[in-house]
Amino acid sequence: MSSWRTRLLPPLLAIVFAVILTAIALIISGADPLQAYGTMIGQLFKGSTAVDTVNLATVYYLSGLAVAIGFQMNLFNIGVEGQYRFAAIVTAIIGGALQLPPVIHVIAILIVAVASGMLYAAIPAVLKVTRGVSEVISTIMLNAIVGGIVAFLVNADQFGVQTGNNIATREIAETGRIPGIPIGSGELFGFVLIAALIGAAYWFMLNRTRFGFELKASGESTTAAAAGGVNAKKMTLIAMLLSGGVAGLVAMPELLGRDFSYGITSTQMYGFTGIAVALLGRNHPAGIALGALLWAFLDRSAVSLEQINVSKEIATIMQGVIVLSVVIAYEIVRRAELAAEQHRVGRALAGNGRKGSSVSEGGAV
Amino acid sequence: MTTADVLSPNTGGTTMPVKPPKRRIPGWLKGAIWGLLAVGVLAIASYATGVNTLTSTNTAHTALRLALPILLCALGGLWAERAGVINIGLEGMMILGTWGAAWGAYHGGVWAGLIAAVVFGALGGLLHAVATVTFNVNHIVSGVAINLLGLGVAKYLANLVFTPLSGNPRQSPPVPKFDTYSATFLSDWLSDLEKMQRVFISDLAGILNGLITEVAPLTMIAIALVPISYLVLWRTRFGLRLRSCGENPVAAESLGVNVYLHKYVAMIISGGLAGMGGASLVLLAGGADYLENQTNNRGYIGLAAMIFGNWRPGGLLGGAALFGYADGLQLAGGGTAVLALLYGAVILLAVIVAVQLFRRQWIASALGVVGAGALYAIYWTNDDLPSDLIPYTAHFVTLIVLAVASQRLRPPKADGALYRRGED
Amino acid sequence: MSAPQAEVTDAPDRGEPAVQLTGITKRFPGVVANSDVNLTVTKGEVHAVCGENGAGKSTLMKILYGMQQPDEGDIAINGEPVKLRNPQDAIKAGIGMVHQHFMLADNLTVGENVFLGAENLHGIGRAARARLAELAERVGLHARPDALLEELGVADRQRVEIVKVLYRGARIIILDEPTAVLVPQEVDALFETVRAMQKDGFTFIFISHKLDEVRAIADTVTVIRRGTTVGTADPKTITSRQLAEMMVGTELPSPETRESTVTDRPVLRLDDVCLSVEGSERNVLDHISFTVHAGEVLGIAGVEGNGQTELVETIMGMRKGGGRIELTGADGKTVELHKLGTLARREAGIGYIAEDRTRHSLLLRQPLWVNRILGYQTRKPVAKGQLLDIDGAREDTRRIVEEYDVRTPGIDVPAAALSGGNQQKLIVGRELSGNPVLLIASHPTRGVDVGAQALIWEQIRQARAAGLAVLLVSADLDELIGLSDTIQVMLRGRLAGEADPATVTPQELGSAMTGASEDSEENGGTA
Amino acid sequence: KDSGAGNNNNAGSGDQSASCVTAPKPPAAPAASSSSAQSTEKVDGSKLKVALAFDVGGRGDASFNDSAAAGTDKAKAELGVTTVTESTAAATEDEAAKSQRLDQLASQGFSPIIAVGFAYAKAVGAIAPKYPNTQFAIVDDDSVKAPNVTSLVFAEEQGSFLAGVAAAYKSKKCHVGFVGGVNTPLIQKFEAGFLQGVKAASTKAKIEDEYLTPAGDFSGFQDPAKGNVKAAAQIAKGADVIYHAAGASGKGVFEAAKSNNAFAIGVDSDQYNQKTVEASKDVIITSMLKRVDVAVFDYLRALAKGDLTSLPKRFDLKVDGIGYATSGGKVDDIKDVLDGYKAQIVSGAITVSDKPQK
Ligand SMILES: Nc1ncnc2c1ncn2[C@@H]1O[C@H](COP(=O)(O)OP(=O)(O)OP(=O)(O)O)[C@@H](O)[C@H]1O
Ligand SMILES: Nc1ncnc2c1ncn2[C@@H]1O[C@H](COP(=O)(O)OP(=O)(O)OP(=O)(O)O)[C@@H](O)[C@H]1O
Ligand SMILES: [Mg+2]
Ligand SMILES: [Mg+2]
Repeated sequence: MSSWRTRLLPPLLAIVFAVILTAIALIISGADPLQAYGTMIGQLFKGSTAVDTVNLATVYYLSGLAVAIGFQMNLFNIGVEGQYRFAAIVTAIIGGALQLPPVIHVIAILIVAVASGMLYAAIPAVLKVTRGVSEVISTIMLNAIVGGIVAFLVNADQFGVQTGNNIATREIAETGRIPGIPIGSGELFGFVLIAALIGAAYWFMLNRTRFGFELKASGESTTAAAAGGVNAKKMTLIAMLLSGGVAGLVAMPELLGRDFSYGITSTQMYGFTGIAVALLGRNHPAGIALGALLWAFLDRSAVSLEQINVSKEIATIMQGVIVLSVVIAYEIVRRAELAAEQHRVGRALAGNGRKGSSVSEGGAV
Repeated sequence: MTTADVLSPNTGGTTMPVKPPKRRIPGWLKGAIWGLLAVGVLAIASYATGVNTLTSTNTAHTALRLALPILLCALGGLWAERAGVINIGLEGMMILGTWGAAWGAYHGGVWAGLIAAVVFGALGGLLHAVATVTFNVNHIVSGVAINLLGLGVAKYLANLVFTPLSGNPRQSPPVPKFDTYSATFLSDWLSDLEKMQRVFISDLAGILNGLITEVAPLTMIAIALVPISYLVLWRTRFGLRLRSCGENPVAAESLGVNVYLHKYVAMIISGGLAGMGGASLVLLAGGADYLENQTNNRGYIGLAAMIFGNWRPGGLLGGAALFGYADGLQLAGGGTAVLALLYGAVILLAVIVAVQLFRRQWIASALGVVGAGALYAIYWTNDDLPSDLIPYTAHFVTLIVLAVASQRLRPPKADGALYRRGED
Repeated sequence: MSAPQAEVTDAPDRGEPAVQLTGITKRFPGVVANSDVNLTVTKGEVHAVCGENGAGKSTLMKILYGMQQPDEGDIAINGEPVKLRNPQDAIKAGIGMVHQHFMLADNLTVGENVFLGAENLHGIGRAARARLAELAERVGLHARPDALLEELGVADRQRVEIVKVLYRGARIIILDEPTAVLVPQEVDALFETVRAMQKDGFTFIFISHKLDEVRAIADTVTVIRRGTTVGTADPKTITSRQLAEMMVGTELPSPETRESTVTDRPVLRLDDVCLSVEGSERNVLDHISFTVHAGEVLGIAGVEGNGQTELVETIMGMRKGGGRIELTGADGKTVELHKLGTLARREAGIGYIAEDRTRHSLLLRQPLWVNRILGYQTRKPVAKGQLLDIDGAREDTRRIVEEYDVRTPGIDVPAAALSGGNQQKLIVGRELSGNPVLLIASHPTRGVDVGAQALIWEQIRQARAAGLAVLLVSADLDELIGLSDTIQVMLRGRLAGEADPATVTPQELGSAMTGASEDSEENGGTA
Repeated sequence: KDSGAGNNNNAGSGDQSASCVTAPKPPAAPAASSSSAQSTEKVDGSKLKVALAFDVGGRGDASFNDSAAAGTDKAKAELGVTTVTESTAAATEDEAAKSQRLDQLASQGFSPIIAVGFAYAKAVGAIAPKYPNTQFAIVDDDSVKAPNVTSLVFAEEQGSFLAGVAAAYKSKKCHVGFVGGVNTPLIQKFEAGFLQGVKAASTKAKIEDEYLTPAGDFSGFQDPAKGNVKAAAQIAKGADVIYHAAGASGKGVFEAAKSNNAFAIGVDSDQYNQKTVEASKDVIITSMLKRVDVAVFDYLRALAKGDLTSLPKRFDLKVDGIGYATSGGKVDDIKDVLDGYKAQIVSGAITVSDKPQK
């Protein structure tokens, strides 16, 4: 069942559906859909938008991967949001304070990022494993609490530096930055390569290693995994920590490639976007990459839509519609295939003449 | 030897752990005991620390107010998940509700606003039902999509409809609010009691007083919906059927229950309740009108309150109340009040330790002692908590309570399971 | 049409038909479950339906109960042609069904389970409870109506299922493999109920793999093979062997062990193993000690819920209990198991056939070769160090499919797509492929058809002859008696006695299992 | 049933309130000299292609975005500016989106581009060098240093000082409150000025001083319910004049004041005349005015004249970039006092700190 139809048709159908639906919304609000879509596509070829889109997609990709690791194990890590912000502030502070030679500085920063992401993920993980606290509640709470932690740490009394009306951590020295790759008028984050590497590692871990097998097994059936010698609690702990570790990297492309400090105006919500992206990509690294690109593209479109006075909520609506219609399209295509299959069997049977034993020689299926 | 002879003395014994027919304490009684215990602890803390915000009328009033949207969302979650549909789209439905409330109230008064909010929320619920029930979409995917759609659609509609009225695409024009009612007669007596500053009695009076002053009809409806939800879900045939869809839809279908229909109805109710939660942000005096981003993740908190409450109406009331109280306390009382709450936590832990000692649970009591010691150390060494963290008191409290309380969570068995008729 | 050996006794004078199924065909993707099935059930009879795993019995019954729609064919109830679009239609037509896999909600009470869907009969209040009490009396259900269903044992659950059906006023009752989980005494009790109800005019359709049961209770038997009806016979005149031959065309196998291969080399030693469960004063496992030797099959008999599950899971390390458990490997080294995790125990040489294959042995949505890895993820040929050896796993899965006659179109189909018997063969193949010194087999042939059963028995026997120690837990007393070298009876967490499989009868074993003999001793009377 | 809102029986009874005040009245202000005297000069701005890049909120926020828009509107009317485009940030957009917005505007040939809000600082810093011939301005930030970037910053603390004085004068219980939206350096300026102002007028006044959310959690500007609760709590503690700097949450503050018979002071624009808080306008005694419109207009005017050096470094009381509102007439009785303090600040006799001195 892995024909191009089952794989590619649904997303295409979904996008078409989303386009039609938003066109209706656009017409109601008195805008010209063609012009709007033209602008959305056209922006890609203007200035550095295409590069910016990929840059943003990198961030979404990491976030999506972090969420997906949890999903593999049936853990709903809503907490990527909190974990990445916690890691971002801690890493920015430590990275800004460190003075190390070039490559080592970067490596040290990345280690801190992963470790601090894990640390924040350890709270729900330990609560779940030892106390049975639902990770959904605990991460919702921790997502909020991280706001306080960031505010506390970035306070000028602690580690913050005020510039104008903004407060941010000290800038990370040149040695700790990851140089970008100039493309056209923009600059691609050097982190794109690292993200791709992480995606590959994710795929390899999941499909080729014993650990990945155990992870998926306990995600699919805790009981069967336990009987197969997989300790579900340990897997929960590790999956959550891994998820947190990757979440810790979410802010790094921007921190090490563009902003160099983390402050009160730094962007939030990447973690929540990650959920949508992971779901859109069906937890597959390549799917997540496509989902991230699509998402980033739509986000970027919002900015360009304003130029032609089209309300940019259209982009949000489109995102919602796409998420929903992709999955619906998958289901519809699946059902269609199933029905076709059933017909095929029926015809084959009729053709075979009604010999009792010709019916499913193999017993099942 | 007849089989009956062999079997009858042992029928109870065929299940291994023979459960003695334990006397169940009714839920409402348990709730009441917990409530009184909480008030008692707060009373002592308030007396010992001299911070009477802990149990003041104002705090209780605020807590009720802040708990309301959370409570309604949690009820929405309850209805959905009892029917087996995970609803993390509550936030989106709530946002739709805020828009509907403002729009309805602007054109037709508060009641029209409330109805519009319910209808808009219910539309969100309906969409969730179409996706999850008819198209078997993963419930979380659909929920995430609905959160996005709710936000996008509300913004879009606000832009379209409210901008000409308010000049602001992010805000509605001012809309009418619910009148409030007070049991004046009772509340006078209670405030006298509160002023007497007698331990416990004054505290209880303060809290009660807060709950009966300036109460809007919406508040009463929301509170009433807790027992109503219980009665409908657990005491009617419709409720039984609905719950059976969340426990074992295949069995339900095999008994002639229309699982799809019940899930649809449950989702519509769920969305309506979440929408009503949105209305409680818009239509209560002192609240906003429609304002972009005003829900501020309360939908998620509502979901958490429902899980906290173990998928039971009484429990989620407790969860919402706890959150509302802690939030109200930090807003109304600031750092000192939160510190006093810490003191209360120490007392509560002491009580728990005593109980555990009585039950001979040595490890648990040891842990309790350590926890209490740590909290007391924080209390003792700090005059003021970091002001940046105080706004998150409610979140901390929820986490701590969850970590301390032993978790016997019991979600509906088929919660989140995809069900298709004829495919078992 | 096919099946020349069918002794068609479709006598037209059997009486008024209650159910008539004609030309029923039902296709699933990739499989035809029913193809031109004809079945006539007479009013007031017990009509047995037999057939191999996956023959299409359950599907046919689901069609009759309106849960699935036939692609072709007609249904007539009491002579009236009907369309059964959903269970409600069937219920209205007076049909009730007790499903093979219970259709009960654990989290609802007994009462709620019964009233659900039939609230308009007596509501859900006092009247309903009164009616429930009446019916419960009739089928011997003693649980309180407000007890949660999960607190009930298997037999009581089945009684709840029957009460459910009766409560709806069904006159035609389908029992799909009702006896698979019951001990002989419980089976007898069930049959008594059935007979009594038959006198009151109820009609039964009864599905079972246990042919002597069929012969004991049924008035008529219809055999289904590979989706079609092979023929109808009179169970009073046909032998089990003939019946089996109708079903599969081969001889009825028996689980008899030929000669003893027991050695004196202990492989598994349990010493004073105890296990307690939170919320229960009594030990679930109460000072259990025994030894299994190489080449020996130790059978554990017991009514479900007396600690067998816990015993097995304690040995496997899925539960933590007190006492000593030692395993002696092929190399003669003895390890203490309680320090090891489940995986390490498996690595030490334990193969494990769990009692609930879908919960404990399979990843249902994963292909067969992935299931081959489960439990062996650290060992050759499916893993190399921390990495999986996918080619190796596929290769070895093919070998199992071949050797164990797993009927599957390929090794890439999800495990869920296999019928129960074939799933079980795959599991047995897997668990015997790691060169185990000890095999723990819980209900290895439950719900498995006679052909597959024979194969599984044969494999166990061969391995035993090669020196494997086997701990066999089974509810099938024939299997237990036929396969074991020693039988221990388990009752309320204790080993209540030992039986010699050479001499013991299923009835004796049954009374030991229910504690009837013990009770009678205590009471000083005879049961 | 509750009797609706409080009747404000204390409204207009400012005479007795001076009981709280301990400081002597400041000397009366000299005749006004500050306001832009050059306004008569005719300037032609028709060649300007103005772009406004708003922060979250955009036109219609009844706050500083709106105020900026008012500045361009005035420029249209008085300077003949014809082309004005507007673009608004989304709540959760990243840095690159802001850069993209500025980049797009610049590449379309707009100049000047006015970025409204300090959140644009990095974006302006990044984009301005790419377009050396485009003029940029940024409101509320002076950290960007580039020849083609003009900072439009305000002395919010000065206006807040006057708000503090007014609060002290109007408080009967000699107890006032400050409700900040989000605890950022910008809002701390409001807080600092207010605290200093209250203390300048009265040494015995008690002050409640709180924020709704900490830095980074911008929901504090969006949550009227919390503003309401916070203000009500401060009033319950005894405060009877509340100054808010909490954006849209301020609505809740006004309503709390109204239902508890207290006064409130608005912020940024003249909130007495603001539609969204109309229902409780009678409790608004004054508002601290932050004249983004003046700054924007003056900037455009200076640009049209080709002389940016004439712009003040900071828009403060002296240049009427900051002020207080008198709508509703509730501070008419203390106008002389306020103007007196204003004069002292303008003359430098009083310096107002922009960091809270607690
Ligand atoms: N829902 C379904 N989808 C696809 N195939 C199905 C479905 N239900 C049954 N089948 C197929 O139909 C065939 C008959 O299955 P059925 O359950 O009727 O067998 P059975 O006779 O009851 O077997 P058993 O003795 O194991 O209970 C099987 O081969 C099975 O693979
Ligand atoms: N969704 C499905 N897709 C494919 N096959 C299915 C599906 N559901 C059930 N089946 C098939 O239905 C068959 C019968 O299912 P059922 O649950 O009745 O078990 P069974 O065959 O009766 O096995 P056992 O008697 O061992 O319990 C299985 O062989 C399985 O292949
Ligand atoms: Mg079957
Ligand atoms: Mg079966």
